[in-house]
Amino acid sequence: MIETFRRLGRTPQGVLGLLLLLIVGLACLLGPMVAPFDPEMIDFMGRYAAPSTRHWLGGDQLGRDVLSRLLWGARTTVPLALLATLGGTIVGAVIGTASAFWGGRVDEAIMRTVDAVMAIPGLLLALLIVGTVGAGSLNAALAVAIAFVPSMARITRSVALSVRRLDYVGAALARGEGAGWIVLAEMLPNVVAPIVVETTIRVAFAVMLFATLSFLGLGAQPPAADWGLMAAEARRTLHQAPWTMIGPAGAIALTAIGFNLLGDGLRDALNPRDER
Amino acid sequence: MSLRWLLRRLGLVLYTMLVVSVIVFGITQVLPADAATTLLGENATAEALAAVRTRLGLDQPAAVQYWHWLSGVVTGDFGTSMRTGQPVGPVLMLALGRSLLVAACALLLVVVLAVPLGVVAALRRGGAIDLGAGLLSYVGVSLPEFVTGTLLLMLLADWLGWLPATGYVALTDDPADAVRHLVLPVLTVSLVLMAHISRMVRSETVDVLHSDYIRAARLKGLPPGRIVVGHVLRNAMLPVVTVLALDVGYLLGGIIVVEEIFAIPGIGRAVITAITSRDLPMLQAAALIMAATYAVANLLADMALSVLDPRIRYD
Amino acid sequence: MTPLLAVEDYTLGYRVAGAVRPVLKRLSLAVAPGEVLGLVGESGSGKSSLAAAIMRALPRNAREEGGRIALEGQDLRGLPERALRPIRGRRIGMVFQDPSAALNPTLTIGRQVREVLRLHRGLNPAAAQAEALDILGHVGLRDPAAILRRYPHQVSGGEKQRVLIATAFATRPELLILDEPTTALDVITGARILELFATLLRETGAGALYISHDLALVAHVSDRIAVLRSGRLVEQGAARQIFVAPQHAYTRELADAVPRPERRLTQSTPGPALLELDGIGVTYGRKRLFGPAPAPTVREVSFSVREGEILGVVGESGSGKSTLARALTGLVPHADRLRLRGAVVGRMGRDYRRAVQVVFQHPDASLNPRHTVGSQIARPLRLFGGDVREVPRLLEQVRLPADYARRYPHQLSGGEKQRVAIARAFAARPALVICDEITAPLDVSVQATVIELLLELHRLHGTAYLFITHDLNLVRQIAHRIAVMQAGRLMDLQSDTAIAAGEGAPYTRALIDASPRLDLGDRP
Amino acid sequence: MTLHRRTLLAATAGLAALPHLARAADPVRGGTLRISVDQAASVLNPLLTRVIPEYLVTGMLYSGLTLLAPDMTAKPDLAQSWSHDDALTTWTFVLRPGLTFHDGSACTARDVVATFKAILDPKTASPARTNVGPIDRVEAVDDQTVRFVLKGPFADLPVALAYTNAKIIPAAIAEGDLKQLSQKAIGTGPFKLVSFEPDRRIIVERNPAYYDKARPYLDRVEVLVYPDPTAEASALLSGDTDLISLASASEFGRLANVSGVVPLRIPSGQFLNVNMGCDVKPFSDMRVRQALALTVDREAMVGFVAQGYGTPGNDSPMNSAYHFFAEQPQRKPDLAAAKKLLAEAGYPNGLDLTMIASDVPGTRTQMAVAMREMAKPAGFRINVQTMPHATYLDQVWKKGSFYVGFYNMQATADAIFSLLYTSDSAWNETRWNNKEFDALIAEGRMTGDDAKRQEAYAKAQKLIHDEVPSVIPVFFDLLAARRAYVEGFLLNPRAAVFAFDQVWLGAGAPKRPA
Repeated sequence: MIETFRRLGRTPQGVLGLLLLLIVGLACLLGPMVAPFDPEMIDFMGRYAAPSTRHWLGGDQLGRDVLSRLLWGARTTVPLALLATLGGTIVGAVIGTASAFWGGRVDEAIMRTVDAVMAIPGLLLALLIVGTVGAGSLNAALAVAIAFVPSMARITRSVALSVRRLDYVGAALARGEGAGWIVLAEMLPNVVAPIVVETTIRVAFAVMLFATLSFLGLGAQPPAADWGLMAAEARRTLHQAPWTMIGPAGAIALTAIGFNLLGDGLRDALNPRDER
Repeated sequence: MSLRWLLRRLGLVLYTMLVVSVIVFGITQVLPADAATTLLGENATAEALAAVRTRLGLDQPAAVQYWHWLSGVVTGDFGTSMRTGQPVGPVLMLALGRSLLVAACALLLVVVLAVPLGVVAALRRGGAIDLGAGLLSYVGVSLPEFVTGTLLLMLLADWLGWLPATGYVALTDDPADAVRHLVLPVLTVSLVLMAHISRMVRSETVDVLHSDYIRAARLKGLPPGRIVVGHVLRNAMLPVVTVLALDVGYLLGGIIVVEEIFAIPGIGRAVITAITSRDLPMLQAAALIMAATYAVANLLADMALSVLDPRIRYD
Repeated sequence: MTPLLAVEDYTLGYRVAGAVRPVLKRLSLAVAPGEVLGLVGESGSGKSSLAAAIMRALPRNAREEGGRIALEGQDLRGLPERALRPIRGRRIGMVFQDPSAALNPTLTIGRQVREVLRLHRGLNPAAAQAEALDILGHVGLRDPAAILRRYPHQVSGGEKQRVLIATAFATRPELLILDEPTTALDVITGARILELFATLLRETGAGALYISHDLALVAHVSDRIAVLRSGRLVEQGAARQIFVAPQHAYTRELADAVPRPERRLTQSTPGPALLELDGIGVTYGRKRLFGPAPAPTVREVSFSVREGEILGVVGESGSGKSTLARALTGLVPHADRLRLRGAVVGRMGRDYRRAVQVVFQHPDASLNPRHTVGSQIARPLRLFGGDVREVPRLLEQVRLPADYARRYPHQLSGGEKQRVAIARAFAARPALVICDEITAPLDVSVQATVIELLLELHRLHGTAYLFITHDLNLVRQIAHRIAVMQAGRLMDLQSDTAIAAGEGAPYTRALIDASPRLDLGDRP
Repeated sequence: MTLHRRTLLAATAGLAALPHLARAADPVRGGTLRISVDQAASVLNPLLTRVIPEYLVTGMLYSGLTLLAPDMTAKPDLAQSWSHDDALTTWTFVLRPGLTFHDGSACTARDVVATFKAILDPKTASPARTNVGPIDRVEAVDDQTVRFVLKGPFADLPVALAYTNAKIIPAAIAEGDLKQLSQKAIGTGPFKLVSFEPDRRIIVERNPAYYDKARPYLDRVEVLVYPDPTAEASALLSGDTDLISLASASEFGRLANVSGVVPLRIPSGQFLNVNMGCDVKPFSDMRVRQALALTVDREAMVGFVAQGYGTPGNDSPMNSAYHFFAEQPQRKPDLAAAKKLLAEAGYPNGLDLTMIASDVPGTRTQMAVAMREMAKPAGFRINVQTMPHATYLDQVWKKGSFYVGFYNMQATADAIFSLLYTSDSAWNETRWNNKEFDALIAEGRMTGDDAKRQEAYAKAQKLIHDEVPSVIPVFFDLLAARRAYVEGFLLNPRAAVFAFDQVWLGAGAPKRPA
């Protein structure tokens, strides 16, 4: 763990990613405390306010301070993306590992079905799920999580299969260990590393998928200060106040870039290759 | 690649479509409201609702509805749209054609731009092109399409006036204009893919460059150009083919957004409209077509792979 | 006379994490025209780095810190890439350890052979094809035309290595560098490749640098031998001389570690039958609809292991010997016809699991990287009712310090990991330990200590071993009886005395003949 | 029997009211007009259309007996004249001579009768059923004359018959399979259907057999669907389209500043409201409703929700765009008074409410969010819940007790009141059920005397303003934009009515292949 962090610190992507995510994390923790305004306070005179010393990132169509909304919004946007990705990852990882462990026909059946579900574009699946359970941040998180399950199951399975073939699993089987011990204690800890990399990169996708769902009216709902929703709202008034787009789009991009960089850094740190 | 393999894979495509249809149908059953509600809108009285539901067959048990739909599909009849009353099949074929045009152009762009970019970045590791491509790829995968699309639209259409903003022009109507209208949506939808693929190509190329057989080729005294063209490219492309096919799934999702922004009446718009209007036959068929496109793309990729990579033999 | 190749005072290091790790230290050696210099060293001695340095194919982080590498007096260092191209492949040929990795998997063999011929001999396509047919025929490939049409994965490893050797010689190089060219091959195939190689060298009069970890092998092919240890040249001299009368302690140590069948290490006498196999068969995969049933990997193998017996199982790769090990540990389904101490084994229960333990080939893979050494050794103790406090004792038994219990596998060397795996197997107090190629990935000197350890444990506990290996020399030193497998069948089962007396099936004899032996005469 | 006969009016009536649109030249024939609409025109059957793009399309393909002029009066369409008895219960309409459907068959009184029979049949589920007045039966007097016998007196029948869904279709279809009309159009309108691709493009061409030989001027009209308002505006700016039938407020500003583009804007009775279930707590207490009304800064709301393109509402569904509008004192925000009323109603510590807003149009949510903030200081703690329109229709519409509604202007006071606020209204969302109000509306409908009607409707407006069954904070102006060369296009405050037979292409219009 510490070793991994040390190695991560040596990759430029890892350092940059950690730095970006540190900023995002600080926004999540301290955002509401440092936000200059109430994120929901409407201000007739401040509608479409251009960036100024008072409103650093300008005001939106209801005169709300964009910076304050961004800072508050970090709390819902980022943890929800994390939550959705983690949820999808865990379910996918369990399915994938179990499928790899059982093997044979069970594996075949599970994987064919997973393949079939993967054939539904993630966004479409999310749209259908949100349509069913209703729009909203939590439901969107559920939808994103479900949309992530099949591909995570696939990835985990392929990793787990290679772990399954390793001799320490054979040794455990040979000494008569139970399936539970083997899956949980022998296989899972070794499946985790590549999954962590994949998950990290996926958080970036989750942030974007959330934003897209909000754009289609199915993600976070007004008056939430969700970044994706803010970007979607800003888009509608783009020609009156282009600057309202800068804040949320920038926040989304930085977060996504941060997770992408961290994921790449982790990949290098967990899988040290020769110096290239 | 044996016939048996092909049949088996086609069987899997069918299985995929069956699973997709069951999932989509299942979800539509629990969706709040139905086509009758959305058709009648504020004018829905109890008797009007009942009349419309009878007309659309929505008053029958779910299993019966599904069976009717399925037996129709088997005979090539996808039913009629609950919203417009038009036959679903021909309407969706038109829509699919437009979407595939966008998708194909996007894939082409990816192959023409992202692949060479990735190769050059790998060959000149640490150089300006490598850093530029790296930066581009991070930005490319970090902004949702509706943002990049809007920004491109503002820049290239509204401010610079180089391109028409939105809309769809059929190739048959005015080919030149049609192409001009395609640029923005294709660019938008391919950005993420370009970022993804160029990164992938770069890392695959790097891997191949470090492989023993490339080292061996170099130690046999082969000139670098010959090594890259004759040995590296083909092997670096192999995994890319698979990933490209998997990305078709992502592309289909991206198309939903892009068609919304650029007013392209394709399959993505059909899906959105079908969901909001609870147009079950349309939704079912559109989802099915998307799934089939994905499944067939992957089948084609596997077939291409077996041609490109002699180690792969399907039986 | 100018040596063909002269390495003078050459120092090389790799830059890792900011510091330069030295690899070769002030190395000097020379190859005369037509001479074969054997370069021997254990892993990490820097012998492959030297090959890379000669070929000017060093990795990016390599730092050359002085010295000279000269081909016929011309220093190769500092030559631009363009000037190296006519040297590589033409004046210096190279043959790699793994023929599969040295060929581009997606191009036909023909294309890859013709490519070299056209480049270095200036042949046109038709002439290149004719020449390719000719040289492949010359290295004893039966149907050269067919081979040329095939892709690398469609021909065997031996055939691939023949192709590579033929290609390397086809450009009439002055110097050949051979980096463990037979290690990836089976014993018999390896022996034939060596013969071929010797013939070609004789015919062309080229000089060669032969790199290997296998002393016996190097002694066979080389005129002179240089011994490398941690980047330093320990000793060099005439091939026979260097082992018969080693000047340096390390050389002596190396020579002693080489298994010699005539030096028996086991004196015990086996007891009654412990584990009886009655027609064991293993088939991988399952029958698919419309498909033919897959062929069995192990068929109808019957023999028994006696209490306290060391039973060697030898065979080439793919002979089914490892599958047999997996079957006996219940890792692959098989026709259950086993008797343990006379009792029929149905489902492998706790008693069987306890009595039969296994140690795998790769210590990296057989220890779970996420668990400490201590917890992995403790696991069988927990399972089979041992005392967890025994862990230090078990570690001590395999000659590891007790504080290793807290370490993770990646903090251990290969030999140490294998000791942990052995300790884990003995934690269950087994009656039989299946050793599946456990010495194959280890250096000779490490291998010798592991064997010594195993034998000591054998003396101490009277444990029986099913010792699976491809190294006939090794197994002849320790086994009471030797089973020979080929293509999934048991071909032969002989006592060590019978083998030593020259008895056994023809295949067994062929194996023995192909195993290179270090003949040290009467040296004690 | 008094005969109220109206003469044919000049087709360009109303132009005088908007002098800047005064015509520069005489209409020119020919050309293709490209109109953009903001959503698909899914339904082609004129009896079943429901959204503005559908009205726009069927308005070109079909005609009704009367048509609604921008001043909200009925003008002759298929009927060239009409008369009624003194009791206002029997109305006679005379059709123009020689009317034909697009398929060449004659359009006669029989078709009119069959059409109305279909409209009034609940199985047809036509929105017109509750909007064309209290029709008891329709009879063909002769080929050219139709008699409407009403269940009670109804002064607004000619305007009611101009209802967007009251389009005449052939009797054979009306009596037979109405489904046919989902794919083809057989009407008497100025244009004939060429192709129908609901989500992309609908093309119509000039009907040479149109009853007015001079019109339409255009050879061809293409209706293009742009679901994204930004895209729609960009398309007009780049010249891909010639006319935005209804522009969104957020894009209007940029449309107004480009040369070659003419912004169009008229006040309308289109409004957003917050409906409150007057039959359930806490809204059954009038003081709660009044308190909420007192929190709303309507001027600000016009800015927030309509981007300034609108007028403040005063909690009555009528504004100056309607006949019989009676101005009430404008309700101003008064948080102290609101708090007091709330305390009197038994909520001194404020009130927790959930306001539901559907996602179509987006202004619903915007208003809900703005209202939430405005009402907060008075003690209303409102949780805004948004939902997809389909779910809203299914679960909230007419069932909920606190949600955002959105309505187009209706042609008459009677139409809007008896659509939304009377006890027997079709969409009685508020369940206000005020007998006094019902009586006033009935009075207004039963007399032809404008003075009496003015008085009754004024009282009704005061009543609804005072009792606040729904808060109506804002009226929207209708916005549109055209390229400068598009001539003769007029916005109709009703929003659902267009007159493309009046439009022609002037100088500078691009030549487009037909």
